[in-house]
Amino acid sequence: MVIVKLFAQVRELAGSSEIQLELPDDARAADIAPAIAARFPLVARVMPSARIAINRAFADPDTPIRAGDEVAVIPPVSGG
Amino acid sequence: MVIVKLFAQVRELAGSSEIQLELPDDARAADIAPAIAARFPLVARVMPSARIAINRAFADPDTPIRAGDEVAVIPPVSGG
Amino acid sequence: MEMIAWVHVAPEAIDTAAIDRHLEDPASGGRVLFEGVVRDRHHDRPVLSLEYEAYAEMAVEQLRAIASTMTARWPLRRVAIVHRVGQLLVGEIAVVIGVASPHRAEAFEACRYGIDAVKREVPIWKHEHYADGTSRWQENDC
Amino acid sequence: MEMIAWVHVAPEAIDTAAIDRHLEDPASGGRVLFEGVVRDRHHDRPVLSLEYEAYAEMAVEQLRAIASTMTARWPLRRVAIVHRVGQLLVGEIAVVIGVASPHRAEAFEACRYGIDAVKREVPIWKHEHYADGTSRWQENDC
Repeated sequence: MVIVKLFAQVRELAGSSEIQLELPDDARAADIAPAIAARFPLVARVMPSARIAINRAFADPDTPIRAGDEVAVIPPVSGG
Repeated sequence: MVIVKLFAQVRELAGSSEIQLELPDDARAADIAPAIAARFPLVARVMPSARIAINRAFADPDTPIRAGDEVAVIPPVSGG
Repeated sequence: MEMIAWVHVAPEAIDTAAIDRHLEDPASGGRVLFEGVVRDRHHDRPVLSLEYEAYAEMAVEQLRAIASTMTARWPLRRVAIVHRVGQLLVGEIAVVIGVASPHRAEAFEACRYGIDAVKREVPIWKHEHYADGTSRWQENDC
Repeated sequence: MEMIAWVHVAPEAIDTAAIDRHLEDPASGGRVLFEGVVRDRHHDRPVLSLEYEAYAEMAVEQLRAIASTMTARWPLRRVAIVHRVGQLLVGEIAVVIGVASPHRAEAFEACRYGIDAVKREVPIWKHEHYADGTSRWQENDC
């Protein structure tokens, strides 16, 4: 089980700033978006433009997710 | 007769911040440097790198000098 | 050796005097600063107010990484990157990138790189409230 | 319509807060500032102090012309160019170019143009005094 942090419009659409996902042991960053979309249909349309961060760094799609990792969904940023 | 303002190393080499030059009636900006060099031999070597300003704007060599014009010698600048 | 890079993310008004002090360095002839300010409109829509939301822990790490890239790529003596979060009013400063360098060309290039990287790589989101009562999460196009 | 460009040449310490106030504009999302600071060395020679001499009347007119070129060439909302003259100490600010614009790319380009033009076209001269007792009139190579 992985805790995933949500921000901005993803957080609003999901109605929560943190969700728990059940993922297989060999899950990778690319598995996060479909798992969220399955549980939160409203969020599905914004996931294609979001990036995944693992342990506070942007992750490649094939980066493995390990127990205890800090996982976050990063929708398009607008700082500056 | 024209009053010419001098600055920085030109002023120091001439020993004055203003000099008076006798110039012909049809004098142009290009006539300033040789007239100064003739009267102030120490200044001669720095005149080739200097620009002439007439009425607070950089002048072309053939810009005429009229009575009452504000003429200045502008050695290489180093502001900023 | 003094600290070269200073990064900060916080809800308080940005302390520009502290940034100036951080950039002070007798060997640097040029300082370039970019200040991003809350505008009164987005395209043609009047903006009343906005909030910046941040993934603060990651934002700080991303700012540190940007500052490290800047000091590695250009011969800089000082870098400061400060981003404000929370509610801001029109005219308030949201972000400052400051660079001190012996030569000005490097200072301009590095500062420009810095703000572009902040707008691309730092998990901070702007939520704008418009005069017509609507609001929107913005996205940087860069 | 508020005054867009403000130029100033004077011996007093540069009032950076006044420059910030001049650049305030609700339609400008970005401000870029260049600050030129007295360095502690020229190449390898330690600099103790220096003076800036100016042909003040022409310097102000040249600054006005530079500011006009900047506002004609880029869509700027505010420009400030302030140059100090007289004796300065290491670390003091000699010149500030500030630009406010709706978009940052223009602000960076215009500010860079401004400082380059100041160094090339404004009748101001720097006389440096070195630790070994000598002094020299500098020349910008630009």
